[in-house]
Amino acid sequence: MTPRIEIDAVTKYFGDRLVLDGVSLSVAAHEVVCLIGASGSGKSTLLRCINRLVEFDHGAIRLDGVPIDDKRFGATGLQRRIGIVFQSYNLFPHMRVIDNVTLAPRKVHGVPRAEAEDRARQLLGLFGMGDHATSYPEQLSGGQQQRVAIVRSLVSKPDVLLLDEVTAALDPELIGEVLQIIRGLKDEGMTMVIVTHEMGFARDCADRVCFLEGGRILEQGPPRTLLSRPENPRTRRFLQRIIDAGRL
Amino acid sequence: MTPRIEIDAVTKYFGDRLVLDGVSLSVAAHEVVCLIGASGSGKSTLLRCINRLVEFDHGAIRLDGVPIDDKRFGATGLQRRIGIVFQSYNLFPHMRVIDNVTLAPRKVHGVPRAEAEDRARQLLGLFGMGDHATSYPEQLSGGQQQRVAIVRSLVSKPDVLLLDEVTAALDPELIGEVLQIIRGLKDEGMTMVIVTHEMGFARDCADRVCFLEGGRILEQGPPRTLLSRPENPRTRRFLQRIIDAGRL
Amino acid sequence: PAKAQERTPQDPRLMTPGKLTVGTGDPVYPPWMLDNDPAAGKGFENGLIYALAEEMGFAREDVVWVANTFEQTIAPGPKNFDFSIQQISVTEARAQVVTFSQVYFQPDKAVVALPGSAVEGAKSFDDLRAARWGAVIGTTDLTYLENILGIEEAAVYDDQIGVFQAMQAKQIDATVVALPTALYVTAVQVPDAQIVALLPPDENDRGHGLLFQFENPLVEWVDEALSAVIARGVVDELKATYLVADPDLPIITE
Amino acid sequence: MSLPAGPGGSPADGAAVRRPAPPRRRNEWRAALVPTVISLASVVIVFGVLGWWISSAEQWPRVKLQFFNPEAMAAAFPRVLQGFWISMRIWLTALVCIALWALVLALVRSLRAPWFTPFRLMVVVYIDIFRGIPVLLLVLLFGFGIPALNMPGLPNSGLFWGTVAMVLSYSAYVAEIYRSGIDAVHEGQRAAAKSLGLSEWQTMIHAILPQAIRNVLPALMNIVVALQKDVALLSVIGVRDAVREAQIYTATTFNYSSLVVAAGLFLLATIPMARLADHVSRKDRERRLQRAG
Amino acid sequence: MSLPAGPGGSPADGAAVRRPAPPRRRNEWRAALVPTVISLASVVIVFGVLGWWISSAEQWPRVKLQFFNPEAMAAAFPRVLQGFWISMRIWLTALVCIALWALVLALVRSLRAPWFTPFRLMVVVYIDIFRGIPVLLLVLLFGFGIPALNMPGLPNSGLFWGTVAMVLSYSAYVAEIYRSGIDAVHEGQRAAAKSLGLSEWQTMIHAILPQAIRNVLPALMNIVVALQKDVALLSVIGVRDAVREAQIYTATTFNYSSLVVAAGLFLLATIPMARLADHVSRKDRERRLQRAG
Ligand SMILES: Nc1ncnc2c1ncn2[C@@H]1O[C@H](COP(=O)(O)OP(=O)(O)OP(=O)(O)O)[C@@H](O)[C@H]1O
Ligand SMILES: Nc1ncnc2c1ncn2[C@@H]1O[C@H](COP(=O)(O)OP(=O)(O)OP(=O)(O)O)[C@@H](O)[C@H]1O
Ligand SMILES: [Mg+2]
Ligand SMILES: [Mg+2]
Repeated sequence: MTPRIEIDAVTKYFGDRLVLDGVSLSVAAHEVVCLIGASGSGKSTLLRCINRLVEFDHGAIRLDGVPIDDKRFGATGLQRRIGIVFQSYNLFPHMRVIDNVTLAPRKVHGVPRAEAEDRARQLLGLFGMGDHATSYPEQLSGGQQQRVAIVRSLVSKPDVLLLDEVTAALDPELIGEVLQIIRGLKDEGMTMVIVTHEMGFARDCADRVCFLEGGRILEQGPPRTLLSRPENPRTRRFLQRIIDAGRL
Repeated sequence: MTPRIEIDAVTKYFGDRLVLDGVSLSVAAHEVVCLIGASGSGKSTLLRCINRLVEFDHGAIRLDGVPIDDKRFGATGLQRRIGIVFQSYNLFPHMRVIDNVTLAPRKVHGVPRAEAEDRARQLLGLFGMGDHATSYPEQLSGGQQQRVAIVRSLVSKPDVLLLDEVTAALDPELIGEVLQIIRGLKDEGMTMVIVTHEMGFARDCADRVCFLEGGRILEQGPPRTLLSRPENPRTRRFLQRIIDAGRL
Repeated sequence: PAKAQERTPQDPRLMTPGKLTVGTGDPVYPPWMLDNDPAAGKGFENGLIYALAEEMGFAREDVVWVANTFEQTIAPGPKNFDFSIQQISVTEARAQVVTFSQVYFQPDKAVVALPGSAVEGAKSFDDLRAARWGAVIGTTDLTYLENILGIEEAAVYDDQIGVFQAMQAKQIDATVVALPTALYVTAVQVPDAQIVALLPPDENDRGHGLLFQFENPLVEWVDEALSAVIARGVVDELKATYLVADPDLPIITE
Repeated sequence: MSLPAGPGGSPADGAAVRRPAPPRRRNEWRAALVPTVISLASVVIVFGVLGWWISSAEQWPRVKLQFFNPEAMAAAFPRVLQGFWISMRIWLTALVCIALWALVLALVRSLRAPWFTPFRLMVVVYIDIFRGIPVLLLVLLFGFGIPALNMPGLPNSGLFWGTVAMVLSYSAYVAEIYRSGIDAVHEGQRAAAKSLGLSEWQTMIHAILPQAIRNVLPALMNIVVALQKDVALLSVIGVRDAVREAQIYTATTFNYSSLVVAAGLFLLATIPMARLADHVSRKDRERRLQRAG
Repeated sequence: MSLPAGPGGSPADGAAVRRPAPPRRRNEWRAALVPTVISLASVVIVFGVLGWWISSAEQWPRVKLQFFNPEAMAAAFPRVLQGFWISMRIWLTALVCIALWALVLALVRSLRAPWFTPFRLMVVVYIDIFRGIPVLLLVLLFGFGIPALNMPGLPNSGLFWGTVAMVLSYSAYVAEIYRSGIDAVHEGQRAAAKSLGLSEWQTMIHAILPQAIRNVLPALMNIVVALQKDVALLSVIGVRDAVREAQIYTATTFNYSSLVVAAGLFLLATIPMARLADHVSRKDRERRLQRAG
């Protein structure tokens, strides 16, 4: 079976700086992969390569065997099938929650407004945000905003969800709330690539954890193995520092 | 002995919203007090009342027995004796690190530039930032920026340091780095009031932990007691949620 | 047939055959035209035009007036008048972009100032040079100040009101204007001001002419009619009616 | 006494004992009263003295007569009002055209695809030139030059071409303002829109521009107000707007009061708009501070 | 195949086996080449056709004669240049005064203490009025009105008072721009400065303003460029700036080429400045992106 996502020796430079150095990774359908690593190791860049927010220089990324820059995806097919949620939510502050969520269906996929809003309200309700459809993002707490961002990326029914440190800006209580939601998505069989610093969550939730450093995947494996008995000394050092900080 | 800081039934409204509801707390010299509590419980507001960033409506706050709005402090005496570090660093982006650090000594306390820079470089060196004196804040990582912010508040040799979620915007590795620095300050006998979500740190470092909710201190005590066997059911619920989020 | 109608009121080369379309300023000033109303026929210039129209065979009501700014009058391209009358002086440079009729009037220049000014009692050009001067843009007054009196730093205003405001604000001492304008201003608009002296004409200033679009073929016809009108003494008559000066004014010549 | 006080000791706010909170301190107003009175008084005194000083000048009646003459104002009013309607019509037309054309310029300058590089350059040159050339010259060049060419198919009206010149010139300014607004929108907003599948164009329209325009509302208001008065530049090509009508009156009567009337009309039109813009900004800011739940 | 690949399986990037990374892909330039050529060509064609069309108009020589006549330009140049120096002197003086006075206005409008409430209100009124009144009227009122009062101790130079009028008017615009820049500085910066013991005044000077001004650089550049040309408004009170000298030439010869000369001089002064401002903004932005260590 072809993997859902196949990353094949992807290299990326920013200017003269090598940020991704021949990364290869394949993610099966319904699999949840967590990317961990120090700041600047290229986690976000890798994630952004997958949905073409960033264009890479060498290598290939395939979705269900089709290169992501293939004409078959058309202008918006890839974005419809791969959703992304950012650390800083990036909701549109000048739009109400419901408009944030229905923007892509209405403008990109041509769904009529009524239909788009129905589906949006249904999803918002599912995530406990039914009452806030007409609020502006700035009137919501961090956790609420992050839930809206997740709904926004789910409303087009993507096959794959990319999550980039979605809990980093939240306080511990809100973190719990958002992680719970991601667990729910996993249970429903969503394929996910998650950049996270929450090792506890990675341990509970991931099928596989990859440790990045200097733009390369230094080590990967099932969370129990990698987080408890890392083989690579650098992985070990990284995890030690996380433990020192009181996480894990 | 008079406590270093004495907060006496302080009440604060924002508009019609009661944010601090008769908070009383005294902090002895060389004591480290951690404030914990949910978002919106008034932790930051309490901290900001102490150095008069926020004016409260009722009650009194005394530093070494002298009310903080006493004329004896003059225009800048209070700020010289109480330093504060913010969650978002709030360094001045248009100034180099060294200028950020020496701004207050030079402009407020009238220290000559050479002298101020000497002391600043010494402190920066102590915190491992000696090489970055002439960088701009935007060129530094979060942990480095936070260290500069701490140096900036220490350069005037305050008696009390207020820290408001200084690690919230950092990734776990950087968190460890900053917490290490705060431990160092504690060892040197600095009096500190710390708002934090890092329960592990609170447990290791605090002499006392206070749990705030709805603008009131619901429970306080030594960390081992309060964090392990909270008496108040609300404290228990709060801690449970933190544990669920994978912290503590 | 078109050729046959030339030099008649039905001349096809006119803006509107059957009408004589005459451009003028917006607003118009006495004594050139009184009451800001060219069609009333009171004033030197509109008086002249009605005499000219009659000479060319137009009825009085066939004269159509169009108001234009100075810029519109001198702009390139098609004009909205057959010719314009607006105290426009004929010069060599201007004749490269518009066409002029023959000169119909050559005004004298007058020095105007408020009482007690620096030019009072001046006897020579040297006395005049010591004063501060101002003039209006688009007139030959400024050229006169520079070329005849040798004033380097004259202030230049948009219109006469600016000149007199500056005088009242003590920013300039005096101005040079065409005598007819001077007469009117001192009589009506700024009664405080007075004509201090008369000045000799500038040989290079050929005097006022009618302004046509460049190479407008009507010029010949109009010139002929204008000669006839001047020969009839109409201009002298109009001068006597509207443009008389006090004969006792001192004249400074050098 | 470095031992911490236990939970039972010292004035801890027990959860069981619940006193009502003292009411909000309401004397903020009273605290502000004294300074308000003092500063208002100082304002009154300063202006009073100034007014007394000016009006006691020997020449004041004459200046007053020439600038603030009620009779002259009344006499000039009908014509100035008539010109004012023309000003307003040109102003509104030009505003719409400027808003759109400047948008095109700003967008071209902000687009990132390599296809647009030379067009970006052209826009930079356009802005430099049209901003640098005096509007007066542009109005003359377009208002007289183009009709003079007598090109078949082009309109011949000086008013039309003069307005075009105003639009071209002002658009250069407004494009720069738009651009600074667009640059200030956070990069994450672009990424979010792109990740939703919006085209670069849709991203601009739906995500970036609405935020950009709010960012630069005060600068845009400046332009709106300035344009209203700069319509007067069209008077060189014969448009009789409010200022021109006032100047005609001034030139005939040697009285500037008509210009004061024109100024009054302009103020009537711009002040409500300025207040509206302030109101929008303030509401925007307030929404940003107020958080639900 | 839902089982994850183990660390040893699949193409994992082992730490031991280290291949050199392929070099950076350098064909970005080549990818942009085709569109660049095409769009440059289209630009050339568009302008070529336009130029050909205009210059083939029957009347083009006449328009050219009156607007782009090299002889007239050469003849007008010395006087226009002389006027240009005057323009520049007034411009620079006014710029400095405007920058300072607008700052005072913006600061008063931004200060928070209750003491300032009535002064804040006064500034709002000031801005509404001075922005709303045509500069022309202000220049006349100040340039002629005040000297005509003949007050002892006050200068009676029209140039002086005209410049004052320009400064008062432009400051209203610039104050609004400053204010929008000040409002955009993050609240945390204020808190940080205050917590360091800086007074409200020092906070403004050292912490807020430097950031505020960077925020609004493009809008400020607009004003700088516009002011240079608006110095020409002083010509109504008799100042012979570049535009006025050009107009004098135009009025005597009926040739507009002198205005084109003036425009050229203005462009020479403003374009380098605009490029400088762009450069500053860009460096600012780049610093923000580039991070050390
Ligand atoms: N747009 C860009 N231009 C230039 N360099 C960039 C850009 N985006 C990222 N980089 C650089 O690429 C490297 C990898 O960045 P990336 O954001 O992928 O790291 P990360 O692993 O997500 O780190 P973090 O945990 O801090 O988010 C960093 O050194 C960063 O400075
Ligand atoms: N300047 C302000 N104006 C109005 N309300 C405010 C202001 N600052 C804070 N508040 C409100 O006061 C309450 C307490 O805020 P505070 O920042 O002290 O909470 P906190 O405990 O620090 O929360 P967090 O963990 O989110 O920082 C909140 O409801 C907040 O919305
Ligand atoms: Mg990242
Ligand atoms: Mg807080």
